[in-house]
Amino acid sequence: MRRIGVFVCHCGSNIAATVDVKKVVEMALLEQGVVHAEDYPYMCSEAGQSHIAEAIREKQLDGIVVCSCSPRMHEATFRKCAEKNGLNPYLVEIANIREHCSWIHKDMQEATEKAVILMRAAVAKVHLNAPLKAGESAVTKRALVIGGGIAGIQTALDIADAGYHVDIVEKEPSIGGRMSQLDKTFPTLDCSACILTPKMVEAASHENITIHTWSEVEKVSGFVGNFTVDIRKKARYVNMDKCTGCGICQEKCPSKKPLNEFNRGLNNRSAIYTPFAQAIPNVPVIDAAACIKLKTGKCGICEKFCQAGAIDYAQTDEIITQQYGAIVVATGFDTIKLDKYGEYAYGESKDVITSLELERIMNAAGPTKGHLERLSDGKAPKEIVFIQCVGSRCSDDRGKPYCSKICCMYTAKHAMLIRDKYPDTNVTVFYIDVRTPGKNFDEFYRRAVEDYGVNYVKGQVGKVAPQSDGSLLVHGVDLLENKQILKKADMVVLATAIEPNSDVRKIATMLTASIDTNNFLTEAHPKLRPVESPTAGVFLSGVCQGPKDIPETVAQAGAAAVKVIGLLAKDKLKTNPCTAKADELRCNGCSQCAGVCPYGAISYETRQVNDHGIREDRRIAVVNSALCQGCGACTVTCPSGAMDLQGFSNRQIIAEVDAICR
Amino acid sequence: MKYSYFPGCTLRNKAKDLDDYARACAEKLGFFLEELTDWQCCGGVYPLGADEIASKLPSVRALNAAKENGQDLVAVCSACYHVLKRVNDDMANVADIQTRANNYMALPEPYMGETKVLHYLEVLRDVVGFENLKKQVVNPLTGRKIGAYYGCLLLRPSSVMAFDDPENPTILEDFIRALGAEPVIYPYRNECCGGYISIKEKEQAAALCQRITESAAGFQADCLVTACPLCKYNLSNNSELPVVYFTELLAEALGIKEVQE
Amino acid sequence: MPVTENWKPTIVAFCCNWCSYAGADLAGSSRLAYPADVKIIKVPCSCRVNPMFILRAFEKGADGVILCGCHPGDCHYSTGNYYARRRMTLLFSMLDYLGVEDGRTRVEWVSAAEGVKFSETMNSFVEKVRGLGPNVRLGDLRCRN
Amino acid sequence: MNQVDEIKQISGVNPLKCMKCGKCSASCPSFYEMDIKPHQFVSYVINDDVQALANSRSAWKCLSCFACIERCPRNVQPGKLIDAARQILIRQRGQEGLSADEIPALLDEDMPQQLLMSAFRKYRR
Repeated sequence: MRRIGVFVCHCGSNIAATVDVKKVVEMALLEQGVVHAEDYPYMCSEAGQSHIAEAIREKQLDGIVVCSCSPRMHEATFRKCAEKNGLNPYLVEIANIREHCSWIHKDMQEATEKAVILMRAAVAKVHLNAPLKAGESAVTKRALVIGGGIAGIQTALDIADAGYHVDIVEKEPSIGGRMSQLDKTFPTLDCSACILTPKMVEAASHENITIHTWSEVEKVSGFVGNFTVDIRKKARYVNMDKCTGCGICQEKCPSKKPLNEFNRGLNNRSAIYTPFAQAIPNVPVIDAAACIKLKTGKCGICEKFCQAGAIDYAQTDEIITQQYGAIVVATGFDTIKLDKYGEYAYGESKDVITSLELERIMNAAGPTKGHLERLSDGKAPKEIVFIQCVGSRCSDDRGKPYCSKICCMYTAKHAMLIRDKYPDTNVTVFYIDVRTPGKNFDEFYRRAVEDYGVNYVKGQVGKVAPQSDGSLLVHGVDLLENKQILKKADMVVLATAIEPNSDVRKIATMLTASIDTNNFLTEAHPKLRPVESPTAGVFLSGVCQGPKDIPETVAQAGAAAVKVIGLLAKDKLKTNPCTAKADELRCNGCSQCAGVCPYGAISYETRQVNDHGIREDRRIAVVNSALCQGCGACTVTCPSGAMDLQGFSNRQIIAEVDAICR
Repeated sequence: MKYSYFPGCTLRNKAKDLDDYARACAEKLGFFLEELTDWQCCGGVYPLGADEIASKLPSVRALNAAKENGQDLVAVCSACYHVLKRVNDDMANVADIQTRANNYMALPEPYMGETKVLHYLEVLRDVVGFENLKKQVVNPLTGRKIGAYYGCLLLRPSSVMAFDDPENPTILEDFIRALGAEPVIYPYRNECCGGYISIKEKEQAAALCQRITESAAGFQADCLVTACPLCKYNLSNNSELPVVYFTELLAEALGIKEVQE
Repeated sequence: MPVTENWKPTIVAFCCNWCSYAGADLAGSSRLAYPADVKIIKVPCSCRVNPMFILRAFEKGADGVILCGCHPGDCHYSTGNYYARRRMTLLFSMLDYLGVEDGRTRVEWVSAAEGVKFSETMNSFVEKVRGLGPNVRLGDLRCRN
Repeated sequence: MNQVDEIKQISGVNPLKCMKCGKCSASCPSFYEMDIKPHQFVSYVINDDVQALANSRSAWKCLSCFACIERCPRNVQPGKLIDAARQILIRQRGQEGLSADEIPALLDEDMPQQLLMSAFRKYRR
């Protein structure tokens, strides 16, 4: 018989205001095996823990139940406390009487009754808990960063500076990401390329960083400290070692039709291309879908002109397999598609553009060489209308329910830059709210209004109507004046909602990292562990976790790097001891368990078994505890009931069921 | 292919052209419209109130009759189509309306929104096919520039009507193209003509219609095409631009009606 | 067992550690109420739930059993919830055959972000079970000890 | 039932979903005919002032074109509120927006039945 101690936490008034904690203590003492029970205002505090320590010593406890908040919050705290005081940490169970009880019930009697039942279930379970010992696994001292935008670059640089090797996998031909497409950055208006390019160069030249561009993660297996990742290096058709980046191939390439992705499809590029002049690596790729040689076998002009002999039409995709201790997701974002927003005439009129397209138009390397002009007729716009929240803050099925966070600031930036460079161009911004929390952000927006004369109108736009004279009639509303506004504009810019990169769901699935309904990766804790995924060893950097601007992205990238460094600094990791285990007397080696194991953790060996005095060789399932993640699929599949899960055994769960249904 | 057909009140007299040509063209294109016996007026407007039942019953009767015929229900008039489709959606999805309407109706078998409601244009697009229609055209309307006027009722609310993109529809343009004419895209083709308000507020209806027709004319349309008698009435009253029913154009192209110049 | 006015059902909810248990936590921290009749048992994954546990619960007097896991495609262990879904489909149809009505059992996918869904699910499930009254069937079969 | 509950029930609208963006008013073809504007309908209901809404000219000016319903990013559907206000008015006080005496003068020979039907439904019980 176990000697069990029950500790009931008040959590200040969080629990005690709804649950009669004294009553729970009183009822606990009636339970079989409970030799000690007490309540305390904050069990997780130093003082609270010392009460537990004292009881372990004085009452020789060999089982502990803490009735408190969710085990997701403090199970680790109390386990550590037990361990420090000589008790196996797996002899601690938590009864969640806060999130699952006091916070959701109002009636004291009802909540107390439920708390007692939850306490009983935990006591019943702890009677059957076995002391478990965590195994150890080695840590591969190398990190993978998926995505080579500013988030991925910053994370990689910080990890590399700490002395660990980092690989960046980027699906585009160059690193740089969205930030490389931006013209200027708020709130200081410094040029995006001027601050990004040095970081790209630093990453490329860092001895601890390997960059795989034009590459994608294909397969991930393993677990924290020991991931095995297959990376597909897509055929570039250009030998990276030989290419000098002279650019003659791009100049001579006769296939000039493909839309230039880097310029958001606003102009065209050649079939062999580098996305932008400062690309890293400065080695082009051939777009196989557009290359005449690859499609028809004729042409070969780039090869003829390449003095370095770098063109290689025979190149094929290559798979690299590499071990990593940690993986950082930095897959970034894209703007949403606007095909469901016909009322704004995007797609109907060339002069209705997204803000990211405007970035390219404003950029000296963009489709208009930095001149602000209408894409329909090349004329300079005299009247520009910005529409905020296009697809953001929508609870219908057209847009996104969240605020995209960056639009208010970049619109103020665009408006200000236009007014500065083209003072005779009028700018009107239709907004719902102007959201500018951030250092020097609101001041920035006010400057746009007060110093640059940008006309902010509180109200939305219902329709943008392209007129037969080529202008755009904007049907808006001014809610403060209670007037409908008809504004004739030459150009309309839509602050389009952002969404996680479309690849993120695929990547999250490979990593078994959870993802929310908007495809943002979920953090392990929304406040306290914002850069970690709930999946151990997977970290989050940048917009893949939620909308953010550049300073926030860089800050989060650094935070993710610190977490990675903390992990890679360890030589050994403790593994989860709650793994499956087969009872050799019951196992008949049928192999069904291996069939359902997602980790390939189960193998079979023939071993001599002593079954009630009869010795015979039997085929027995063996679980590799380093690979087993403890899901329990095998335990239910096992037809003979031989397989069980330590820490969540059949008997333990049934004991809980019995206690609840008692 | 046979369909139950709900002509609606206006098609019985003021909009006889819409009706006659619809039937004649259907036969030519190989589908048949069997008029429901004893149909009643749909009411012209869909009753928005969540507690309105009685005003939805005529539509439920029509829908149920089509169900008993084992046929999809086709309408030509935008308003009839709108009302029938929305009432049908209520009958399929709103428990309260299902129960109360069925209590009134006391049918042998309760009606639960089983009938599929189609607009004539949907039959052309999804069953006949515009490519196929194009092949059957004998008098292509070559050289004519036609602006499609959708109005409100075919498109909105798109969550129920699911007829076409509510802001950037294409079905009428594809139809116009199939007949050999050139569609004119103009921005107010899905904006309101004033609807029922024109009975009293002539000026408001005039202003709304002028915005529509002037915009279409600005984009060089030489006529407008619509599926709704009320839209046609309002637009014709307030503009020099000719307004025709889509079935008239169809009849011209198929050689059923004399070509109008 | 006669239905009394004060009768309260006993409901066991198996929740996977990664999604649904966290969803229940979120329901708690968002103060989204659901009846106290629901008692949650944490399991690592919905696929850990052996049909035996559910039979045991009914045998011991549970009036309803609900199993919550990650949404299809989102299982922390990739595929566990698919196994759970298949197993439960079979088990529930057998239970229905035995007279433990379909309404007393349910599988629901609740993510860690769906506090609202967790609470709504529990509310609707409890209401359903309350409507069905006490589960006497397995008692009649003399399974109860 | 009080009028606020009544209008919520008839319309099926939850006014709390509104984020006050004004897209309804920007889209409304009857904006200038209305004394209370589409984006204000919601606030009137939230502020328990359904009577003012029912007394307003707006109740008779909505064209039921559903543009506000289609474009509302929060699925509030303000057009349903004004239609419900009209319903309340018609039901409670037997008020009508079109009296029987007016009608003959308004008719013309091209007028489709559809117009009469719709107008009767909208203006009268």
